[in-house]
Amino acid sequence: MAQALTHSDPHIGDRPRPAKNYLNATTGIWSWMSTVDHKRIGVMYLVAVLSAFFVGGMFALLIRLTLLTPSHKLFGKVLIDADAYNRVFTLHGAIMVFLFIIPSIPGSLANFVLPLMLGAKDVAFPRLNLASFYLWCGGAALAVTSMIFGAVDTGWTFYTPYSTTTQNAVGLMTMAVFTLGFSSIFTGLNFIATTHKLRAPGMGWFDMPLFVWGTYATAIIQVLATPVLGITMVLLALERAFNIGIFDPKIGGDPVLFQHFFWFYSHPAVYIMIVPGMAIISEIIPTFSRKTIFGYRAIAYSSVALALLGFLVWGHHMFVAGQSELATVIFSALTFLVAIPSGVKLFNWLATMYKGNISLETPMCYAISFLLLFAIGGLTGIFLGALSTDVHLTDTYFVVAHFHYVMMGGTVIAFIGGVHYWWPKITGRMYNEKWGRIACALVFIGFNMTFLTQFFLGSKGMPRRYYNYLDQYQPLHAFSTFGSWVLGLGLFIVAAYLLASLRKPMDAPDNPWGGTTMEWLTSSPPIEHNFEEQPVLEHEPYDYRPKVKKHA
Amino acid sequence: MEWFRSLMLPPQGSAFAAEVDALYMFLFWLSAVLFLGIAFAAIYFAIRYKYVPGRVTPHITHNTTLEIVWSVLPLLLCVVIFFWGLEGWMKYSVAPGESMEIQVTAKKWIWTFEYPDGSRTANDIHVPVGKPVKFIMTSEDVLHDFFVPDMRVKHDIVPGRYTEVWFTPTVLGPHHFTCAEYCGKGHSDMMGKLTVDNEADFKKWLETGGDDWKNYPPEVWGQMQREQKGCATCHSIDGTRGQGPSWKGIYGKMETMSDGKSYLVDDAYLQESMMQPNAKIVKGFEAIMPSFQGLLHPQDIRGLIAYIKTLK
Amino acid sequence: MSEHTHNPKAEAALYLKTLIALLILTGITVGASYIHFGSGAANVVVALTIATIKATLVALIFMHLLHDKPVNGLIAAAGFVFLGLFLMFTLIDFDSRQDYQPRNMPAVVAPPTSTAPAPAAEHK
Amino acid sequence: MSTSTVDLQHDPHGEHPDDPHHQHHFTTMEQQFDTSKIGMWLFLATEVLLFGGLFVGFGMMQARFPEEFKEAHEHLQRPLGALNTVVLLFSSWTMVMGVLSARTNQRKKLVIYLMITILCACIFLGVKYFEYSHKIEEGLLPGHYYTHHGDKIPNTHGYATFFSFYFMMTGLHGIHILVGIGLLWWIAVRGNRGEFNSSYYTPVDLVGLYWHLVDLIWIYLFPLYYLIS
Ligand code: HEA
Ligand code: HEA
Ligand code: HEC
Ligand code: CUA
Ligand SMILES: [Cu+2]
Repeated sequence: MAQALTHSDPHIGDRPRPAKNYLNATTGIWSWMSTVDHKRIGVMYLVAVLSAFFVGGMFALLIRLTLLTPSHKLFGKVLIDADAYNRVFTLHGAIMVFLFIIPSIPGSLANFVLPLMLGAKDVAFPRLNLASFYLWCGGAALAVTSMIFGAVDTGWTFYTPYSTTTQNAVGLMTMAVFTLGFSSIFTGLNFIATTHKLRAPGMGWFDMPLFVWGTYATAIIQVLATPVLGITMVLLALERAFNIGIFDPKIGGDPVLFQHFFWFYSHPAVYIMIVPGMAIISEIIPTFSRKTIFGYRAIAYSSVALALLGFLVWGHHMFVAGQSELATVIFSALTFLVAIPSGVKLFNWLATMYKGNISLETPMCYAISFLLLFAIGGLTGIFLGALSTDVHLTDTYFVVAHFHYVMMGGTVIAFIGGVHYWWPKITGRMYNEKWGRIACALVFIGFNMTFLTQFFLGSKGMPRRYYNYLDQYQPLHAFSTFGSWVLGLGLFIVAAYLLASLRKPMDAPDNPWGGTTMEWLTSSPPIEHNFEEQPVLEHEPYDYRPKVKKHA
Repeated sequence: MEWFRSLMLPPQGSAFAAEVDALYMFLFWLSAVLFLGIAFAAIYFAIRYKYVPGRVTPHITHNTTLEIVWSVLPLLLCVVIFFWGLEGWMKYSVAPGESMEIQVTAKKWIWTFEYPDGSRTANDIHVPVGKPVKFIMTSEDVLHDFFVPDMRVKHDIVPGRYTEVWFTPTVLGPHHFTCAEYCGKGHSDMMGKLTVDNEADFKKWLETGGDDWKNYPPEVWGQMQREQKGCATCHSIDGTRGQGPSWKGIYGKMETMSDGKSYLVDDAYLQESMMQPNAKIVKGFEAIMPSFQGLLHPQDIRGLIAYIKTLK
Repeated sequence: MSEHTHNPKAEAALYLKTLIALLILTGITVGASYIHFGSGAANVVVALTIATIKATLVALIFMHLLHDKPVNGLIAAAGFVFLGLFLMFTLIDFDSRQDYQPRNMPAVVAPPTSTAPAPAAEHK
Repeated sequence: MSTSTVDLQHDPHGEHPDDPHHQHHFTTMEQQFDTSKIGMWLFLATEVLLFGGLFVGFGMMQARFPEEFKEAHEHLQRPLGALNTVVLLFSSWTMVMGVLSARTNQRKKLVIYLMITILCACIFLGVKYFEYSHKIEEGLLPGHYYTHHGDKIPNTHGYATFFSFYFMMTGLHGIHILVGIGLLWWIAVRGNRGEFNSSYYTPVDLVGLYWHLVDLIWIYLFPLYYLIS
């Protein structure tokens, strides 16, 4: 029996909703805690990373509030002192990176959707998947403990020798990061094995949805880069405990070597962040343009190219850090190479919209926001990759603005778009469309107010990680702080209507958007084993040509 | 376009600055064009191809020519940008042989500079206009970074090594420099003034420390020295204990030393505390205060003493 | 499972031969370490080359990569290739740093009073 | 995209529909085996990079302190290193023979080979214990625990750095050996119960891969620490 999936026919599979789905198949806390169902683990991850986002976001608002005026006063009282400020931005950065953005899309959405898209019943190693989630929890617990024991004031980059000499709970935080690293490795390992071996009968590599390609490329980085982060953290902890003499110059170590270790992971890690975001966009755009994706192979290859090229450019964080001139020049040259696959993707998405049949539902609004914000973030990366301009811009708010455009404006926007896109599938409920669009607009405006400003601050010479600043920067800082309130308001509205949608009865059709990938074939929410019958793929993905209805 | 550049970037204080700004502005306009193109396309398509129920979309899978064009064109642009950046970088990284060399020692959270003739300053540099100056920098504790926005130069300072940075100042007057590598609590206070003088003023400044002080009453000058010379990082004036004792109310009081003896805090004691801080260590503190011999000129010491007297 | 189709006897013989080869190579590398090949670097190259041959034997035969599905070999190779990249770029930096100081920082840092050590000598 | 369905009950490839080891989300046992193997190899790749970080650190510090490293390395005893190399290589062989035995349904042989492997691992650790205690006596310890006297170059941290790396790398390797002993014991017990046969021996195979990797890392540690001067 052939099933035609077109938007005019959104209630496809409108069979009676199965009484038992993955949410209510078993009940009780324990049935969740001990579950090996990728969908439940995905949901638990979603709750976990969004809580981390919330905490990180509160720290962010505190940063902005502190910088509202050069005196840091609010109603006549100094909000936080310099030491506290340093801890706050460190926690903000570390939480956002290690607890939120790296596990965000792979842990939650990919965990939920990837097996469904492949027509599989689960990921390759379900127990490892659960272990990965618990490692995340362990890492989070360690991070919280470190906050209680005086927090960490090193910046999320843990540069030595500051981090080896500061009197703080750095040891605990390094262990937290180490643990989170292994959580991420296990997720990636699982996805690679799943993609290789659990594709539905008939599904070749180039029949996979692009979301799977993106997740797969991400998993390569997770597996190959993260172990080095692990060993870096171990070395840092040992340096603090025993003075082993590798990073601290007082005892013969080399601080620049630490930076090599750190960025060997952390540059590829920025592609762990963005590639899954791009993967989501590659799903949303064809679905809401009701048109096949333009340049399927180019997009698939560019995901992998980003993953591999991402390993060759880490030295661009160290142009003025004391690495050799030769290394600096090589790294700068290689840095430009990553612009090409990113551009290819951007242009392909635009070409997909050309002559489409575009409806601006909330996920598509986020996708378009992504296109604009990522373009700005990526293009400002070029300013930083070019040698002479980076000398002036490095370690200023220009860098802060650059990475918020790619991380918040890129990944997080795509993530929120993805949450909306798959919300009906995950929860079985439709959210309020009107509020969805309003919130999206607020987020977009607030975000640009907050961070566009910071490009100007940085170009004018405002260094990052500054508690006190010269009066001349005050107006821009204040504007940025106002922006963060608009942004915060937008996100709170998102949280509010999404949570509100959970209270009404299940009303989502199986395929509300007319998607063409396999997750839309099963019921919303899916049954425990994903599909009633093993789906088999017969056509390429994103085929929006009208179907001739056959008779079964 | 000059007004536009100065809207975005700090004043140009060196020849190198113009170099950086040229690339910056090129990248700015390139990005603006690309961004507007992308934004226009996205929004135009969203409006032009607005959803109509039942409309069938064409099945366009790819277009090889188009894809090659938008891979190769950016690549070519990138090659240009790379070499442009490289050109500036070469100038930045190789100092001319005849530069004046200033030794920089960074430390939490104070800068000290030493001139070829041996005179030393803290958080305050004067340089002659039109002559290349090279800073040879090292750190005593953690990473710092010497950043002079107006000159568009910046370089990390690594403990255990010497790194350098240079520029040729072209614009007379005050500029500021600041620390751009995170170094702890006082990171954002680690800044100072760079003054570009003409040859004569520079010579005079080297000998006497300038005569700026004549414009201020001694206690005001002393207060300014506290900020400039970095006393403020360790000494509070409101009675709170910092790395060193607070200055509040110390004048005229009997201070107990770590060896148990007591001394009256008078002018001589204060002067000794600045020149040979380790001669007498105040009880309960460590001997971490650096000597300011050669850093404080007589008028500065007078000013500081006058200022401390006012702190009742 | 399908990858092992040949007979167990031949396989056992192959394993034994591999073990013998590995032991002989161990002997050679220990022996070579007592000979001086001109420069220290030459000795490193010899020792690491032999180690790499041994490692390849273990990977191909004991770990079955020779007859296994190619994807497993690819994964193993990727591990080493990316490690190689890490090593290579870091080495490029270390090798070409001009003021790279092989000694450690003086144990006692000079107080700012004493004239800072004159670095001019180390800078061309 | 259109889809059709396959009736799982009559899956033509389901060779072992009733095998107790068959997990529900795999269609065939072969698929399950291949998947486990990919997973294991990926894990081994992460191990390579984890150890690799230490190798890179060692290399860079060796470049920084060439003399000290050369002198410090004289404290390691070549014969002991060589002995351990031979022991580990031999254990690798017994391991691969164990896997072969499992695959050819030779239960007794499997257990014997595994026991010899475990024995070798213990000998290895015994030798290491001997070496470690020797180092500890002489004060050849990492970082600020380094108390050895009589080094040629005064006032340098290079010696302590050498021993930091020595203990970190052999220590991490030793931990892997310990874990390996546990794993070997576990499959020996299961093998003894007759759980493995030619159609299901995945755990033996995977533990084998792990054990060979531990060997492979030693193959590099040995020349780097004991031979190169
Ligand atoms: C999601 C995360 C993410 C992503 C995707 C990127 C993407 C890029 N980043 Fe960014 N970056 C960070 C996160 C990210 N970065 C973070 C967190 C930091 C700071 C860390 C810290 O210090 O705390 C940082 C810092 C950083 C630096 C160091 C700055 C400094 O400290 O001095 C540099 C320098 O080269 C850089 C460059 C780039 C480049 C070239 C890209 C490229 O991938 C961008 C490619 C995209 C485009 C170029 C746009 C689309 C392309 C076209 C429209 C085609 C046409 C283009 C041209 C002709 C140029 N980044
Ligand atoms: C993913 C990464 C990420 C994200 C999303 C953000 C988000 C934000 N960041 Fe941050 N930031 C970093 C990563 C990130 N940041 C890093 C790595 C650093 C460097 C740290 C260092 O120097 O060491 C940094 C540094 C940094 C600085 C510089 C500090 C300094 O150098 O002194 C500033 C200053 O303005 C800032 C601000 C903000 C703001 C206003 C947001 C806002 O976008 C936040 C908005 C979020 C909220 C207001 C929370 C609301 C959430 C909910 C209501 C729940 C949501 C629920 C659903 C959507 C369902 N960040
Ligand atoms: C790095 C920290 C530091 C800096 C910078 C510093 N001091 Fe001090 N100072 C100390 C410490 C610690 C003591 C107490 C120990 C001692 O007496 O040496 C001290 C003691 C003193 C005293 C004696 C105070 C008493 O109660 O008897 C005077 C006066 C003084 N400093 C003046 C100065 C002046 C003037 C400057 C700047 C030009 C300065 N200090 C900069 C750390 C510092
Ligand atoms: Cu010194 Cu920041
Ligand atoms: Cu980067």
